[in-house]
Amino acid sequence: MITPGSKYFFGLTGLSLISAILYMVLVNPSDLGAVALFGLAASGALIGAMALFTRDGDVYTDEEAVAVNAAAGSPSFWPIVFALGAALVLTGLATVPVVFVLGIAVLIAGGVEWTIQNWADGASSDREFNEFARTRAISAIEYPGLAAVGLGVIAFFFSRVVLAVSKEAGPIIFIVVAAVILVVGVLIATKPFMKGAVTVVVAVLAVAVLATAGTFAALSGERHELTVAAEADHYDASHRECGAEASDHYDHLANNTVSLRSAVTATIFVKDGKVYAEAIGMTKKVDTITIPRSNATSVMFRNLDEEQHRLVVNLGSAKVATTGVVEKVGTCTQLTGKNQEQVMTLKIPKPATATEPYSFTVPGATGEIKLVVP
Amino acid sequence: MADIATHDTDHATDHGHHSSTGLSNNKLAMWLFLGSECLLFGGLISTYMLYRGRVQNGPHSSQIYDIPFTSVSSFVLLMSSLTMVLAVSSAQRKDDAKTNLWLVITALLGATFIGGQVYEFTTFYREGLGFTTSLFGSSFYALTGFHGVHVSVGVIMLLSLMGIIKKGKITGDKAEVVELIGLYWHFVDIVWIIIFTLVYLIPS
Amino acid sequence: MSTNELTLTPSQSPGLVKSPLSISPSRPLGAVRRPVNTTGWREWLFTVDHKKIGIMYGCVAFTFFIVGGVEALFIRLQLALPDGRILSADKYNQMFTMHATTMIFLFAMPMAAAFANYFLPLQIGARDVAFPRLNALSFWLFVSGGLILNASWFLGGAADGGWFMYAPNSGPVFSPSNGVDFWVLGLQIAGIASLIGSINLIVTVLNMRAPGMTLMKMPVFTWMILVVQFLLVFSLPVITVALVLLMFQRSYGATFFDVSQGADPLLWQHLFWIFGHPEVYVLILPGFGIISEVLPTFSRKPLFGYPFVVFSGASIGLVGFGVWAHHMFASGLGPVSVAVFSMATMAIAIPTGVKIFNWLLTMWGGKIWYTASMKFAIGLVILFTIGGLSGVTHAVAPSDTQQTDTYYIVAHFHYVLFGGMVFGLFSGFYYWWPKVFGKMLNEKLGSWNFWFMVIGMNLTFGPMHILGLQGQPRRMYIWTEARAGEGFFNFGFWNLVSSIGSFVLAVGILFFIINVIKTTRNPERAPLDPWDARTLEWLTTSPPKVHNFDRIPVVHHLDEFFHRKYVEDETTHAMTQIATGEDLMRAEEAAADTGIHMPGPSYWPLLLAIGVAVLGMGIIYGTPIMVVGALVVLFSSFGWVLEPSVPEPIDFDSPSHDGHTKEIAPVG
Amino acid sequence: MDIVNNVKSSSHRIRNSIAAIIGIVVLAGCARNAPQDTWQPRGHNASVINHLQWIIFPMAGVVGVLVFAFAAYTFWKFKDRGQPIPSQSHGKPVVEIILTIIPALILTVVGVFTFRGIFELANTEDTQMVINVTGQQWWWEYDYPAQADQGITQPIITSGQLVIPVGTKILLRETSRDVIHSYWIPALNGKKDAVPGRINLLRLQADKPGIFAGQCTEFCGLSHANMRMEAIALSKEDFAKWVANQQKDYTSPADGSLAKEGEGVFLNQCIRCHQVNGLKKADGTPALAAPDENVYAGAVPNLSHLMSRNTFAGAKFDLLRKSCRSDVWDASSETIGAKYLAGVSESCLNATALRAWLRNAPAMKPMYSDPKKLGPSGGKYRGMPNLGLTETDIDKLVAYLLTLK
Amino acid sequence: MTTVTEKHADAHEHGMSDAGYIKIAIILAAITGLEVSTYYVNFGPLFMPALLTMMVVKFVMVVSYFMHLKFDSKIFSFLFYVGLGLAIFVYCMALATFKFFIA
Repeated sequence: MITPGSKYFFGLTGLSLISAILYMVLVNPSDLGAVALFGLAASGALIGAMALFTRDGDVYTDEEAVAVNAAAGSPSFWPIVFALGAALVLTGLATVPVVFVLGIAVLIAGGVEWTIQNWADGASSDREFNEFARTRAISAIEYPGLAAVGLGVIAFFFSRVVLAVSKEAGPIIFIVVAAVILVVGVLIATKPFMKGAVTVVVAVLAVAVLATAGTFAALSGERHELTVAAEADHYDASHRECGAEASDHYDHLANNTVSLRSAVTATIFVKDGKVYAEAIGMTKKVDTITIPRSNATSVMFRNLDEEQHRLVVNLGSAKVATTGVVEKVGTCTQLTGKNQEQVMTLKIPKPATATEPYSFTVPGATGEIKLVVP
Repeated sequence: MADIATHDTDHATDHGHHSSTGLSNNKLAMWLFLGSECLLFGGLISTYMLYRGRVQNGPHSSQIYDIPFTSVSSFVLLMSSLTMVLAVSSAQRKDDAKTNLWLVITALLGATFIGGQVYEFTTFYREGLGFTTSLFGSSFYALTGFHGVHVSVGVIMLLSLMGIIKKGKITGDKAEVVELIGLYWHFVDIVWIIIFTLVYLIPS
Repeated sequence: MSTNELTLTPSQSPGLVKSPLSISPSRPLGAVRRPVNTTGWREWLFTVDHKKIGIMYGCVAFTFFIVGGVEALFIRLQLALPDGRILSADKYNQMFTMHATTMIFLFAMPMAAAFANYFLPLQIGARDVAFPRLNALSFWLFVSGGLILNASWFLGGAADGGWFMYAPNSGPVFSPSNGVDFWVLGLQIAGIASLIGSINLIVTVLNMRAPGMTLMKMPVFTWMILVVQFLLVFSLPVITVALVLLMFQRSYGATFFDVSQGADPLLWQHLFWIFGHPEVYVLILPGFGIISEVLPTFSRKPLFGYPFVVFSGASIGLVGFGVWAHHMFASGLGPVSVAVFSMATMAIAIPTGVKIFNWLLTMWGGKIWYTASMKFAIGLVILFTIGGLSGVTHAVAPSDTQQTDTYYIVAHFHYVLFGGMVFGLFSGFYYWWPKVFGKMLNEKLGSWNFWFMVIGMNLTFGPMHILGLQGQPRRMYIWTEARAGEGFFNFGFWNLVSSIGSFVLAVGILFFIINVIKTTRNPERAPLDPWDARTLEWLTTSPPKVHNFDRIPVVHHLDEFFHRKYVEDETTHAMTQIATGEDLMRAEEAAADTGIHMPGPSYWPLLLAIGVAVLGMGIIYGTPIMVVGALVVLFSSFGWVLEPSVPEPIDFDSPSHDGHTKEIAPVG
Repeated sequence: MDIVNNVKSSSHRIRNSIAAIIGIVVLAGCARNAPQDTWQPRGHNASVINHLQWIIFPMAGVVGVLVFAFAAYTFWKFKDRGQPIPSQSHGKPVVEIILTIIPALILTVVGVFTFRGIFELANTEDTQMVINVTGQQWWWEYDYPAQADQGITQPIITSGQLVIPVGTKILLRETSRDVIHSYWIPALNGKKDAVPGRINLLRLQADKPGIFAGQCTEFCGLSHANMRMEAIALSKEDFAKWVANQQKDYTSPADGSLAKEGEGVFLNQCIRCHQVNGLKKADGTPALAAPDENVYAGAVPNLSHLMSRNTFAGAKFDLLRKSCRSDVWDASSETIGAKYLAGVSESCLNATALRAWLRNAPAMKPMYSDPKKLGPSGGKYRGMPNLGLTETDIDKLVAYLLTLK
Repeated sequence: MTTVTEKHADAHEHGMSDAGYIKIAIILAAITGLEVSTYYVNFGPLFMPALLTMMVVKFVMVVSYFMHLKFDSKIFSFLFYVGLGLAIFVYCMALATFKFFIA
């Protein structure tokens, strides 16, 4: 089964593998030389496999008299696909990497199909048999490949359309598309006139509409709010506003419950406008919470007050490296409503100094809990 | 990966063998696989449930979820279950044309669902929720992404199956193959039924 | 061993119909042709025969057993004296991680799979497993998983986080080499292999039993394997989730175990042990199954309380899913959880006890024949009892907080796993060797093998009880004189004893290898039924024919084979022999079925396994490799689907002039 | 309540009688000096566990002996002596059921004791003193929050050796900065993992003054074997002295002394990571260490009052030379307090180990501190690197460190 | 294929008619609508139990009817529900140790 041609290439693979390993052991494992030798081995293996696969390009037949390529010459559009791939690769080089990758994919697909087609054409003098050989060799990748391309095309174009329209229109378009698919299905299934040519027309039309809409949408870009959201980065820590009032982004639809209870070192309560705290293992209420330096430690904030509150931790002040301005350091939870809770995880790398002690406060409530970092 | 493998139908040993339970080997294997998948998705859902409220950076779930859109997504996937079951019953009636039709419709609905997920992930990402942003982000994308991969594998199987039926290259009992893929598809749907409720509708 | 033994003589092929194609060129398809006509190494590479796959599983698993054993010897060498200098801290950590991983995932599980693959279809009277190609896929995936795991030794260092790989120590910062990535991928792939294998075997047991073989007439080995496969089907997805989370964290920056983001490291522990505890029973139950065949055979009595043994096995399996947190008693679960899991853990001791009593009562009143196989089986009963009792001592959660993560635990699970599982497997080697290879292992060498192993095992692991109770923690690359203590119980003496014991143990294993080599060279054939055995696998030639049984047996009894040989006197209950194994075999051959079709060999399982391995490597070495892997996976899985399980005529050589084909499969 | 007491007293009786028989055998060979023995409780919590061990181990032993005796008899009695093939009986359900019930009963009894033990050990209600314990690769940090009723007015921070007063119910609040560790002083209690992001509670109580050894028992990476610790129980008076010493202000060495030069070296090198409370820079401002900029976990041992401890580098090395060490470790419970409080004098200093550590720390204890391999941790060390100090620098530093009493 | 599978195919005649499937789908769609309405309408204390119930009903309907479990062999139900039951058991236990269910 191993053809003579492939033997040479496999031999080359083996040799270069051995020399690569020797090179790695004796000379330098991370050197370019090793990479080159491995590359040689890989290409040897690849060409060897191709040689094996195409029987060194030979035709075996019982009828020795029949000309080798008696059945050859079936028309093929794979060269065109191959050329298209090459064009895309060149375009991609000049423009965007996506096109380049796409081009490579098309190039490989066209190349493989072309090779297999040629190989099958030379398999025997019987065209029917040659087609059988071609399918056996290639259909295992054609089916899933085409299916994957189909999925990709629909998902890509459809998502471009929904990304381009407004947030409210998205679900409507989605439901319309789904309904159309369903209705067309039902029509074809139940109405006798929806047969043959009509279905093809419907399918072609649907693909055309989707592709056109999708291309337009992709070119026009995503809807404005998304671009703004991406640029503004609403949820960046720098947007945190820790006052008593609700902030624009940070408190928008604030998160009101958490499931971190097993991991909090202390719980800070606000009740009737007053702040107090309990710590794990301590039987009495505490006015100081000690947490280890540089250790991610969670503190729970539970609001037992009628009004909304947030927990703020004050960590002294520091010079901002970029501007040189001294600013207050600290962070806060979102506003939480009555009987609701949030967790704040702190990792404080510097111990508190006497001049600016750390503390927890709740804007709009009295009292503070001291925070000690030894 | 395991999906594909377990789908494969080895009929050989049906030959010349009785079957002790009178049931098909393939269906038994498929149901076992689905039973096993329950623990896979259970693990991912539990991870999400544990981590859903843990946000140090970036948005919380309630700040970015687009319930109307996801509702439509869920509806579409649910309807694809209907078309799938219609494909199965057509296959059992040996009606190749209708089987293929419903397979394609199911695949189309599945593909738009995936399109919807691409849309959803893109908007979330634009609004500041990346895979590495927070525990919520990691566990959300891991869970829904795993589900999305399952749907995608399903769509590829449906479309390929359609092609294979058309070319008459199916190995084994056609109706049963359609039914097996149907079981997988419905399973993906019921996982989404759970995800839709536990992840989207119940706030963290 | 010679492959000739498994090759059938060419014969007429009634299954071969005329090709639909008018012209059949002689070798038109090149590599695309199916490997129907294989000999030599191809016969093994592309086989889907459960027996060949079983043998390959066994060989590969035994190789890994030796690898893991050498790792263990390094560990003991390092710890023989205080402040050992054989290994660096880093190498030591890799050593114990890989020792455990190798022994569990690359030796114990696949060796059990080897026995299951080979004997399960034979014991239930089937011609193959339900999905022969999936079976091959399982094997090749296991091989790729094993190779990936061990490749890490040469690619920057093996995993160093312990086989439990607790987060966050397994994270990218704390374990910076690629070792953990290889570990994750290796286990993931080996896990998929086991999952596929388990689905396959469950379907086989449920659907392929011989007529008359109800579930309660199945041999206990088959029952235990069935329970194990259910454990695997439902526990492997859990570790899959854990490994996926860890992989996402390490390779793609996810935050699952990043404490500064608020993550809880105990999530990993739960996921790991939800899998990990059923895994313990996955390891031990095949051993139980083997000796439940061996003890009755050599006591000449049926298993005492068959239904109780079966149900205790099943209940061990079920309760095994509810005790995982006893591995986490020290991790701060809170008293309620600890109490619940502590009680559940004690409960699981009950069915285990039932099994031990039943084995002893099987021997009670018997006619015990002390062969090597029987000695190993008895060794299991005794050593497992010791391990079980020390297990009860740490079901008591407060007591466990003194013992967990000390050498006491190491002693416990080595008594359970080495004394239990490994002794069971060796018992199986001696019992079934004549069946698989048609030759008897030498009993005398077997005896040496047994006594060296049993003495070595107790010398190695016995002292670890003392070391643990004296406070020597596990996983320490050195121990120090300062904490060793003085007097009879000091670390120094017992560590040295343990290290010496490990070499005695190694000599015991060496005796086995010598025995195998000697047996292979010995031309003498084994008798058909050397042990006067009881179950269906003996109702065929040794080694069995490709199609296993000349005709599918019809089953009337538990221990069908025995009851075909003996009749019981109604009044005295005395047993009289009416036939020998040879007599039965002649009857079978005379009434052989004709036209048996066996599934053809296939390239796809091997190719698919390679594709999965390449896909996995892509996670470490970059997306392009992943894409290539994914393409191979797609290609081979669809190639598989499109390939009929029985080869098409075009795949065979055209009939030669004497009218015979070289086709292996169709017989009769 | 009565029932509980009865059970308790009967358990004591069982325990005592079994202890009398088996205990003699075991204790005869028992190590005189076995620092991590799990069978020598020195405080309440460990005793609770020990009671349970004395129930379950003898029970397991008795069951084992019975089973083995039965097995041995079976092996001998039913050997093949040419007897006929026995009748093929498939077992007796009555026997099976009895053999199921007996272990179930035994385990129920054990279960009751276990249940009580678990909840007794989990009790933290009557805690008298709280200490935060933080694990880090490969050492332990202890910080004592201010607790006026224990005489601690300012937070105390130390490492390696945990100092506790006897007869006091101490609560350890354990956590970790990096990976999971496990705190285990066998003589005082079972182990409890220090899990990052979690606070795990562990109660300790020592009956008498003494030094109790322990070891990290959750695998925590490269130098897991080198992560040791000790608990030092002091009488209440001695503990008050220890607290007073820890809260003492920093005094700079006398000008012109070798130690003063050492302070300079310290301010040059060590201060990048190691804090000494009260130490001031040359310009008079407080010298603040910034371990978070150099070390991945963001903290290193605080060296204030270093010489009041007896060990360093994760308790791997002794600060006392051998004879001085055994003087402290082997001291009776009456004298140990004074000996421990004496700290490390120049004559007792284990200078070899300390100098070797300063010369090249990674050679002494495996750590991730090779500057070339810090990629994954963002260029930060995970252990003390080789600082390339000269021998004179080391002389000066040792002299300085000796002043940190 | 052999007669075995033909017999097996007959077993599916116990399934439903296409109209039946459509009916089930309509019910499922209606429940989904109801589920979505909880987002807009305040259900008060009923919110959680109502949602979970609807989820379970949908799940069971798809499994029983679309996946034929109701009409098929009990062995299939056993295999699937054992997996499902174990999943619910172990993960709820695990989440319980994280005090997930304590409000």
